[in-house]
Amino acid sequence: MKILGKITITICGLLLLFFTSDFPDWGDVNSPASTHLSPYFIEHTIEDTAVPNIVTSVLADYRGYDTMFETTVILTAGLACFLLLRIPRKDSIHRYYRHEPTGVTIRVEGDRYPKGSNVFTRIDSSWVPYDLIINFTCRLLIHFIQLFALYVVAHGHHSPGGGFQGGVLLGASVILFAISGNLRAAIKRFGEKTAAILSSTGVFIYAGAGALCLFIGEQFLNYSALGPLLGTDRIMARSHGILIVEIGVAMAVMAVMIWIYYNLSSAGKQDEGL
Amino acid sequence: MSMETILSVKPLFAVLVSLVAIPGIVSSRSQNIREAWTFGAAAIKLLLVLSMLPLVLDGNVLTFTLVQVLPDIGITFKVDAFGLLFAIVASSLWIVTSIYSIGYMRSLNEHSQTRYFSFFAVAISATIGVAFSANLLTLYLFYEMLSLATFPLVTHHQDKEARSSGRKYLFYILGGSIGLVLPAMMITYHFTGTLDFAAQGVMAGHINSGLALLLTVMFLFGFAKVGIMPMHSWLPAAMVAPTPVSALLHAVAVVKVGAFSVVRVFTGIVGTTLLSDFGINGIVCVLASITIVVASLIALSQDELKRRLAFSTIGQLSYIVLGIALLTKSGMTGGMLHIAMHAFGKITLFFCAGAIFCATGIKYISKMKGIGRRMPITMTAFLIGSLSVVGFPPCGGFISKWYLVLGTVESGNIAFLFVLLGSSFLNAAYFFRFSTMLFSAAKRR
Amino acid sequence: MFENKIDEAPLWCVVPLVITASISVLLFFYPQPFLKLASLAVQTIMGG
Amino acid sequence: MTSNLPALVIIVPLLASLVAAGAGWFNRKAPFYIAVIALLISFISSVLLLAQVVATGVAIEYQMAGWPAPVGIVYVIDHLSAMVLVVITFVAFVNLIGNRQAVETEFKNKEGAFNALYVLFTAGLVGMTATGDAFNLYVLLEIASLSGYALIGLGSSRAPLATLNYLFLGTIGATFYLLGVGYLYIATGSLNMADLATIIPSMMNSSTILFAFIICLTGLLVKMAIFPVHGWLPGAYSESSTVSAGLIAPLTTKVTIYIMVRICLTLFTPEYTFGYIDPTDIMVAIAVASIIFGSLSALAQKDFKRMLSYIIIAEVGYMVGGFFLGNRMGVSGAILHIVNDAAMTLALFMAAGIFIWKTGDEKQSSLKGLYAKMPFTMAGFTLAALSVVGVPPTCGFFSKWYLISGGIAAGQYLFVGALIFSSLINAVLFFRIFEIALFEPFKSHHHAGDEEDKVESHHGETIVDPGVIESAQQYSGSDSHDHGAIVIKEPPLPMLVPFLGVCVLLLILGLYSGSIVNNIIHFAIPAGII
Repeated sequence: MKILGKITITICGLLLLFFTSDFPDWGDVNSPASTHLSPYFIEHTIEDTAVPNIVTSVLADYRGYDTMFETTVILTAGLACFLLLRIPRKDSIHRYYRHEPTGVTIRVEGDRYPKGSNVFTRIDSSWVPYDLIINFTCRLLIHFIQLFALYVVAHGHHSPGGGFQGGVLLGASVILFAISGNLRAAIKRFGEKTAAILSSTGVFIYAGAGALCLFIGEQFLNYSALGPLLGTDRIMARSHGILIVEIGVAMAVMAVMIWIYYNLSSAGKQDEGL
Repeated sequence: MSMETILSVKPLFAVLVSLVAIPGIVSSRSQNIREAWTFGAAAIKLLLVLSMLPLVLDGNVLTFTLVQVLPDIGITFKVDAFGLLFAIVASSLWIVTSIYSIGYMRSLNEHSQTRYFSFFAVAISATIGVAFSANLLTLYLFYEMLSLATFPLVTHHQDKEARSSGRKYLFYILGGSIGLVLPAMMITYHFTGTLDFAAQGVMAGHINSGLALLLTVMFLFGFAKVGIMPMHSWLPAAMVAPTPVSALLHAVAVVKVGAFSVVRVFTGIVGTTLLSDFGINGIVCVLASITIVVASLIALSQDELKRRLAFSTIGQLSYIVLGIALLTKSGMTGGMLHIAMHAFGKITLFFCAGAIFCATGIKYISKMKGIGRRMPITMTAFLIGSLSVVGFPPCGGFISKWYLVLGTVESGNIAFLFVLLGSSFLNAAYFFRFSTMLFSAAKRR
Repeated sequence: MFENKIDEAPLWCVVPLVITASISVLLFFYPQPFLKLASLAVQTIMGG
Repeated sequence: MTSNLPALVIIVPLLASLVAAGAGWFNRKAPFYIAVIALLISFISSVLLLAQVVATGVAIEYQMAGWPAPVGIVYVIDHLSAMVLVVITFVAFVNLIGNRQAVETEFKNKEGAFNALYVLFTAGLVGMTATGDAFNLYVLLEIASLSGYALIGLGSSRAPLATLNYLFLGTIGATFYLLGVGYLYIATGSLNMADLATIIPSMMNSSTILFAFIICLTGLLVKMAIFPVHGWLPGAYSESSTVSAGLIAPLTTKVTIYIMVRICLTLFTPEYTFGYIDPTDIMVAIAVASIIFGSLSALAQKDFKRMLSYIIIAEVGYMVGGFFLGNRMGVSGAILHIVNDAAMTLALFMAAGIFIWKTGDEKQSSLKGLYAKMPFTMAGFTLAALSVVGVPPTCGFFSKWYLISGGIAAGQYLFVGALIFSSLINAVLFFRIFEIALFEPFKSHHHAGDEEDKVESHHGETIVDPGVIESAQQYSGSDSHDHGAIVIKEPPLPMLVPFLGVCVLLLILGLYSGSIVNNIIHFAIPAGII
């Protein structure tokens, strides 16, 4: 069976190589890909959408419909992880508590220990001692990461960037927080419910903006329709529309990343984990 | 005589009336109401069928298309002389059988009578549907419907024997219809472009001799209900059903639907000219003759009365096929008449078998000695029935057999005449040996 | 084997079989409806 | 609003799934109703679209974001896609309302996510069907696949493993398709199907195009689980929960076949597919293998849903073979079978849902005595089974009719034989179940007993059929097993009515298949195919 698989893969690879024989040359200006549609985008992007970054305008406007569903794919992944992994916390689980003054760890069955104690803190079963350097560095970095993320989201019109990249950075900042401290602390600040609702809200902003255009009387996702609403002309409205959906994408990507992280790192219990 | 095609919904109603009665049958709270529904439906059905008789006798044809299921084929009804003949037989005997069912089912205190009466109604609907089909597709539809509606009736007792018989029944009937008739029908459709029954057949000019022979044989064996050997063995097995089922379905409705379908396909699809030009009819005649003789011989050796009747039926069905395949006027008339004549005779015999079982619980001939004294009316009727099936005057069976004999003579093939006569002697042997035994044993006493 | 006492099946069973038996006999003397239908059918098939 | 119908068909479910996902955190009942309403709106929209297309006879084009064809993404609703849209939205809607109880018990506390994924899956399929853009199709394929994996993953204890299997093969399939689209883009510079169709005839000899065709087709074949790349299907469908299987089994393979038809006819044009490449012989051979393998494997199964899964593999063979016959009859049959098979599979999986809900397990042997216990359900099941066998006038017969006619016309007698063979096998399969349900006495199921009784009394319906009561008495009198009197216990009406509706639909589809072919499918096949 293994050999069969290897043979199949080899054949597939060879076929792929063989059929590249009549590919256009690398970077050929006369290749169909550069002559058929690309000229249109290069020549018309500014006058159509007032966005200097052609990639952004193709991504979020000309083919914005695709991107909306790419965002939905991410949400779907989050929902799938939740549906498959999430298991409600069981009551009869044992937990570990650390007596801060002495460093003694005790194991408690169930939820019997009174909450709000300041001498005992709950710790994970795979606890490692507190590391000041890591913790401090991360906390310091997180704010800058988030600030940079917002820049990336907002600056997608002009330079590489946009909702996906910014969202990933935002999500990473929270995950970094969880890694540097512990999962419970992260969940306390940015709960699962928040993550879940933000993720669908993010996509909803995208799809809702599109639907709004539809209700105003233009095609779905035709941001020109938002012109009167935003107080701009139809061309600028497209540019603004792109920003709106980028924000939605960023929100969704961030929340889904965090949500998936919560579920994966704690095997769905969200009780303890990395 | 003016030949006219009249558009009429009567055929549709005649088919549907017993289906419409089913909700009534199912929802009835008492036996009486349930049976009233059955009777009502049966009476209306017979009246509807009979009301078409004058028109058809004047040479008219009634048609109605229910729905166009394929671009050029619809579920279409057509009432012509042959179809009406069969419909009259089936619908008139439904009433009689309904009466009989009441007596039989009640006296034996059978279970699941609602199911029984419901599927009986479906089966009759399907039978009339076959009789009134205007094309092969419609016929196939009702043929399958009949096969499936009969399954719960055959397996009515829900025991081991019923189960294995049910399997056998389905194996032959569904196997034949899906495995042979369906492809044959589709090949026919592919080459001829139509499935409508035409007076002269539709294959001529489209299909060569080899294929025509193949298709004919596929149809003949595929319509397994006609019981041409070796596709016959479901019929004796199906005798586990309650007797009214055996009576109406396995002496009239189901088996005659097989015969009817074969006749329809031979005349309406294959066409008599093609049959005779390529000599296919000779092969069919031989197959039918073999079945006639072998079935009669087997019948002689059967001890269970219903099984003996079943083998007798297998033989008699082949008379019909033989009569048609002779391709002479008298032969065909005889074959068609035999559908009616044999039905009345054979159903009498089954009724008698059931009556004996009801009154005494006996199924085997060897135990019936002297029963004629105890049940004189039943046994007189039995005698008349067997006279009719054997073809003795003064019974209906004589007339059809007379035409069949004329047909063999007309065809000039004396071998088949001997088959007919020889098998009649065998019939006489297995019936009269039995009948005389019933009475004589009592005399001896 | 059986006593000479007449003991028929229930009436609902006997009536039908008497009916069909009489029809069988009747059809010998009066086969016209079926005969006519059959010959009509044969006429359409065989012509003439 | 009517001009926006092509967008509404997909946008309404999309928005609803987002709302449902959020609403699930506040209210446990809301997601279900949001999903149902969205699917209903989507269904109505697709029916209106179909009506419009049939009435006008022209395809509707909808430009997303207002950009015309090769530049932006367009949706094209023609006869074919409108019909498939109706099928998808109908199946999704009926399956959901028919399984409300099952959803509530099987996905406790996850109603939001479940309903959202359910609707997303539908939206994905709807988008795949309506789109006129080869790459957009891939994106929506991803949506449908991902949500499909999630829905299937939650089932029996073996479901996750089966899903992993599905995920591997499904991803390979999708990737192959994407690779094909990539090759196409390199060769032509376009992603729009109509645009591609104008370019491809001028470059028939390009080996890039040829490979794109091969690899797209291979990807789709993996996705539709034809033999020998069927491995993922039986596990995925039989281990998952019934409500998921009831959505995914009728739709995934059928929509993939639709995509295949679309790609071969609309994108690669019939001249290229049947004229230049002419894959009839090899594809029909694969189809025949699939039919025979599927049928024989189904024969060996003891589990009801697993048996249905293998039947689906055989049915895929029907459609692939029929399509690649390359004549009008065969292609009509394949397309008609998309509709009919979706309806039949839906009916059978809904029946499976009722059986499992009633008896608590999936073995065929646990169907004992069900004819007496729930006559209405069994009547519907019988109808569905007969349709799979291909008994007229159910719809299964008529698609088979076209397929066989096509096979005869193309001279592919092996295909004809395989179809007949599989019909016979199906007859054996289902009559085996009928026998169990009819002959063997009912045994009470301990583990399903108490809970079930509560539900029953809650709905408080008893349908009494005198015949069955009689049979019950007969049983208790004559049989050695002591199992008491049989009480008729149909499933609750919200479960029974949709199921019976689908079963009746099988008859209606059959009787009106002539009009479906004449008014819809006839226009869905390019004139070049005779």
